[in-house]
Amino acid sequence: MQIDPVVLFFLLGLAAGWAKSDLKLPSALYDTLSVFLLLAIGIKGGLELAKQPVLQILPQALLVLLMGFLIPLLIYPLLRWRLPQVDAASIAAHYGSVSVVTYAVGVAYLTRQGVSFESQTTLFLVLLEMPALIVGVVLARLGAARAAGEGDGTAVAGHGWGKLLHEVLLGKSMVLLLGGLAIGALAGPDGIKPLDRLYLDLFKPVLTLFLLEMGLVVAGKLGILRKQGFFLVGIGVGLPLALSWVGIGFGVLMGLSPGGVTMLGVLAASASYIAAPAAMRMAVPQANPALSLGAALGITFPFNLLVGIPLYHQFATAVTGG
Amino acid sequence: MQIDPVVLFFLLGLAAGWAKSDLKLPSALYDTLSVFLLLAIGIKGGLELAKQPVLQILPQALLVLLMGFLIPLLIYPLLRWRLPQVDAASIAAHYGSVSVVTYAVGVAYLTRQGVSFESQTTLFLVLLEMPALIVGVVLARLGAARAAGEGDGTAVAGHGWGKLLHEVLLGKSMVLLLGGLAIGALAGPDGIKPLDRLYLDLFKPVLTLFLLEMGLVVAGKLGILRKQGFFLVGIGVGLPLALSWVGIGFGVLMGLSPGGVTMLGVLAASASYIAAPAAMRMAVPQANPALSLGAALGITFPFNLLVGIPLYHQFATAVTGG
Amino acid sequence: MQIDPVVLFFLLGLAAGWAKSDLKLPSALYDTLSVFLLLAIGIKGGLELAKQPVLQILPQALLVLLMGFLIPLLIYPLLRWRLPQVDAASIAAHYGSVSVVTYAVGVAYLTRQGVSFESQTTLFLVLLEMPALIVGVVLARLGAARAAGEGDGTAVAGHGWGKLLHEVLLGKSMVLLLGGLAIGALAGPDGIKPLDRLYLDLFKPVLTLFLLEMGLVVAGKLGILRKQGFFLVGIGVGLPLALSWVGIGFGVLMGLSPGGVTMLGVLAASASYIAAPAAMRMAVPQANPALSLGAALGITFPFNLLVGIPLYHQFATAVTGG
Amino acid sequence: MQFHTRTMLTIVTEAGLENDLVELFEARRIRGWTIVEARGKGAHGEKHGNFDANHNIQIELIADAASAEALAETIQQRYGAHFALVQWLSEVRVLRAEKF
Amino acid sequence: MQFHTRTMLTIVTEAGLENDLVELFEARRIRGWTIVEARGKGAHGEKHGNFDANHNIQIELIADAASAEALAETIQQRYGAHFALVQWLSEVRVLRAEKF
Amino acid sequence: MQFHTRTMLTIVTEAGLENDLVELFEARRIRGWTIVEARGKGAHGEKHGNFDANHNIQIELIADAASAEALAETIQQRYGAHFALVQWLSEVRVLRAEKF
Ligand SMILES: Nc1ncnc2c1ncn2[C@@H]1O[C@H](COP(=O)(O)O)[C@@H](O)[C@H]1O
Ligand SMILES: Nc1ncnc2c1ncn2[C@@H]1O[C@H](COP(=O)(O)O)[C@@H](O)[C@H]1O
Ligand SMILES: Nc1ncnc2c1ncn2[C@@H]1O[C@H](COP(=O)(O)O)[C@@H](O)[C@H]1O
Ligand code: NA
Ligand code: NA
Ligand code: NA
Repeated sequence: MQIDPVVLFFLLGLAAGWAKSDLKLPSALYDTLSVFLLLAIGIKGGLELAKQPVLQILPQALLVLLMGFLIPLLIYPLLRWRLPQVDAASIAAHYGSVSVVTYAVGVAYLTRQGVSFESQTTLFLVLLEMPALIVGVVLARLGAARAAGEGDGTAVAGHGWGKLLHEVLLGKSMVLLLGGLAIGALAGPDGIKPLDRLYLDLFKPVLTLFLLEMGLVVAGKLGILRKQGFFLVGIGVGLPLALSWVGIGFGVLMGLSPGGVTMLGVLAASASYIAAPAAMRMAVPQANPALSLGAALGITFPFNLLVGIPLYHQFATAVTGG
Repeated sequence: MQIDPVVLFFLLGLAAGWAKSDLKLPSALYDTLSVFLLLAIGIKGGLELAKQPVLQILPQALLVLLMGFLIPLLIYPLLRWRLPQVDAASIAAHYGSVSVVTYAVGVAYLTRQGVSFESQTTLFLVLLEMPALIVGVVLARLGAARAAGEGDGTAVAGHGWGKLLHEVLLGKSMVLLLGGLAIGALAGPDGIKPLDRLYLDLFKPVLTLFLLEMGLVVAGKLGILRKQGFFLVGIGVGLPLALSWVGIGFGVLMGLSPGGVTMLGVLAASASYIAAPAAMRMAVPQANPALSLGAALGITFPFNLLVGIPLYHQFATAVTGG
Repeated sequence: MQIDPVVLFFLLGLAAGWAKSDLKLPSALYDTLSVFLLLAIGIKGGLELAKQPVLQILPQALLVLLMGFLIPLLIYPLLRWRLPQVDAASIAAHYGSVSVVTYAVGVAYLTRQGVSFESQTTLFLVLLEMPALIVGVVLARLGAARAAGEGDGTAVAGHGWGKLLHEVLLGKSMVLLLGGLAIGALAGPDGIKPLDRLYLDLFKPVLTLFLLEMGLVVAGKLGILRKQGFFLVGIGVGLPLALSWVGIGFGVLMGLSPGGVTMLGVLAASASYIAAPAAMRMAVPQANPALSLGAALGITFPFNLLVGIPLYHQFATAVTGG
Repeated sequence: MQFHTRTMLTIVTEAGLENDLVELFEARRIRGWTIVEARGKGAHGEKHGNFDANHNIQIELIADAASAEALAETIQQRYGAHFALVQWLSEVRVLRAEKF
Repeated sequence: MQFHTRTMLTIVTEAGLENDLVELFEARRIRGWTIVEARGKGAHGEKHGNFDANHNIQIELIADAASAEALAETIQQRYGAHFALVQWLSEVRVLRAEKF
Repeated sequence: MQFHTRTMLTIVTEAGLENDLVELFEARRIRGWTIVEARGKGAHGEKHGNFDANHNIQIELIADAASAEALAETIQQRYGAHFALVQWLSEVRVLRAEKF
């Protein structure tokens, strides 16, 4: 099996960062690429949604939301076994939420393999972004309040609920994904056609630049691995493996095709490293961000890219008999 | 009538900014996109110019220049009715000059409607950028000098004439538009062909990103509307409506096609929010930039995008009987 | 003979900078474009390399390396005639190394002329980047050590050898060129195909933006020309003319086609203005960077673009009788 | 013209706190401040600035000594425990004292 | 080595004034300065820095006390009335006093 | 809370020296610093910041007076002769003196 070139760019970034090359991409490029990827994914999803009757997707959408709330609740007790409440809650939020780039690489992988999948997976991506963040914050604050004997912990330790909800709902990724969905759905294939040269044709090539940057960023996280190595690797490999089965289970339950089941496995196994860190930092500042980001970005992200995605595809094929 | 997707991106930006989302595009992206748009428009104009005998366009060009000098002189007395001299002069300069992005959205609109228009409108765009700025500065300085009893007002209150002319003539937009024109004319269709993948094919998709950013910027201007609301809305809607007819009149005078008349209406109705603010800030620092930019960018720009362009097209069709 | 439009963009930038226009490209764009160009060139080279048996290129590769070590040794004594040791060594390093953009413009020129050339020239580009830097540093340090009577010159005057080698080998351009080569070779034409829309189709158009920026940068160097005018112009025109013949000689020796000989002439005649200045600044801080960069970027780069490349092609055609 | 002594509070902290801090300034009726992007290293590790949630800002704010000190203390209490944060005060001389 | 006392003038103002100010520095034979991009808020509203004409720069400039004060006054007179502008002076100690 | 007097060393120099300086700080057990991108003009000409090797950084570093002075001297000796470099010291007051 040949490796996808987009993954090679990730490895190049990783190697350059690891060898302490002076290669650096401007942060404006990183921001631009992520705006582009989020919009492009949203638009693609919107185009597909426009084709389907909404009522038909509704049950699936509800199941996906359920999964989003469930995953952090499943992980949290496991993590509590070794971690303080705030850190367990924060990591639960990271792994309950999803990684847009992992999703994009999953799409590239299946496309390359010639495997089709349901178009509503983009909608699932959007739906999964938020619920785990809410659960994570609740878990952390319940803990903090109990610890502080119902003290003023909440006020001091982070944003109030209103602000927090605002931040999560109107975070960059939600706005661009949902905005893209809406534009795609409203404009339809004819309206979007003149934009295809950018949002469709350049999607995969632009992903290569993004992954180059991600490789450099992940290389910068290797420091923490040396310190917290074993434990982080355990979390960073164990959680996606386990969670992929949760996703696969839900996918089968929804009656998705093998490709769709794979994508739900990928989504469940992926961990957020953009929306979750930002939200958790403000909601649960007591948690150590190096821990959650180290696991999600330093281990799980490369693991999913290099090993996980093909593996979940095999799992899904085996289970669905597809 | 279906809304053009490029306008949907503007609305997305507007909504995100209005809801105080943390969505932000890097300023380097904004700068890059505007360099791209200016060059692309210039090149396209240059290609078309190369096809036509210069002498044939000359009379039209002179009429356009006349219009550029005339418009601020028409507006100024109206504005003086309520505003101090410096502000009236500054707003006159903004509305006499033109908005490149409004022009681009106008082009997208007509193209989508399948309406053709004269290729020299790009040249008109270039010609209209400057005259109003000169008139605006003269009006402001005459006023300031009179007010100061021929005092040292000019020296203290802004740049000298030489510097000012340099700034306007060699401002970014002039240089890129004229440079693009020259490159397009010199290289010709064969020379430019290898560049089409960027400057032609990606023009409209890139415009979407630019309009997303403009939506965010305009949302940031809503604050001033709350304070100066009625008056600004009056200016920001009334002026383009009135000026579109000036443009349409000149277009008919020049014997343009309905599409060409529409584009001249769009140009006349559009207000500069890049070249004019920069020039007026240095030339007439006493003027309140929030006022002119609030009207030009906060009201007129979205008004033209959402309502004005289709409207001027209807006006032009009615007038030309086309 | 018509001028290539990519060169027109350079001239536009030069004119704008010279006239002190306020046109400025964001530095993030410059960084992004150079990452893109280096990767694209590397990938293209890698694709071609994958087609050829390695052993067949090996002798050519060794000859090219030899040329890379030789050129600075040839120039150094000439420069010593007028310059202090450190400056002679630094300039020797700049002219021994190569300019990626000059290479790209050379490729564009030959492509436009319909002249084919050996695909391994990309590899030659990569191989030529480094040797001259090593020779330059050795020459400068030998001199400095002798001057300081074997003092602590090295420690004070710049980085140690280990650090320096690390810097040169893992400099941005080496990493991206080599990384691109590896990705192209590993992924092969089928793997790279989905990326063509960016790395192939947009290569030349993106080069135009890069050259616009280079024009602006070169215009900023005109100041030093006024001071050091004659001498710098002598170096900046004389060296590439002379060196082009070294490259042409080696090209003939290797039995390349007329196009390949031209490209080797272009590589030899080009002077590094990215890798060399960075390396020399750290290795030989006593050298005056304005001198070497003024010659390499202020004179030689535009000379090669405007005059050199077509000239070397004529030389090569004459010599090979092609 | 005359120069007047005022106190400048400089705050280096995580970029994510900007909105919160600005709200605090406004609540305290602070009339102006200046922000620059920064990176750095401290007890909370390196802040490279190359990845979203991981860069600093540096805020400079001129006020009278009492306001500046009180503000620094509030910020220290509210954010010092869990956020990357360093603050310092220095003496400056300004024209137009009424602005601060 | 020895440290010498000098005065640092810091100027926060609209980016559009940069060329003018640099000309003024050169006319006054100021030998060096440092510029960083900035944003901020003051009497002239917010300067976000996300749109062309709307961001600040912060200039730091070390000189002897008399030059720095005179420069600040000139700048205040010339630009203070209509431009976003805040300036402050502070004491610094430098090596190589002959540079300033 | 109480404020404690410390010394701030500010270094403006070529961006290429960043890694070297950070190594030096770490060797001296300096516990924190802040870096912002800068441009400027000085004896070594203009540093526009628009081209790779040609921009400055400004480093701020709070420490006790003796460490700051010693550090400034080392940097001056090591890089002063050939690199664009300006340094200055100033007095600041900090909370949590144990951090510096
Ligand atoms: N000694 C110091 N001098 C200057 N800046 C510092 C110092 N220590 C920390 N900083 C800055 O303050 C930020 C937060 O510090 P900390 O809370 O110690 O991680 C760091 O990222 C640095 O940018
Ligand atoms: N009190 C202050 N402390 C620090 N910076 C300030 C202060 N007031 C204003 N500024 C900065 O100076 C700029 C111009 O101020 P102003 O003229 O008051 O609008 C603002 O945009 C801020 O960046
Ligand atoms: N008098 C000064 N005040 C503030 N910054 C300065 C001054 N002189 C030089 N600089 C800064 O320090 C850098 C190096 O100075 P130099 O070594 O004199 O070229 C310059 O590029 C400026 O950014
Ligand atoms: Na997940
Ligand atoms: Na107009
Ligand atoms: Na060479």
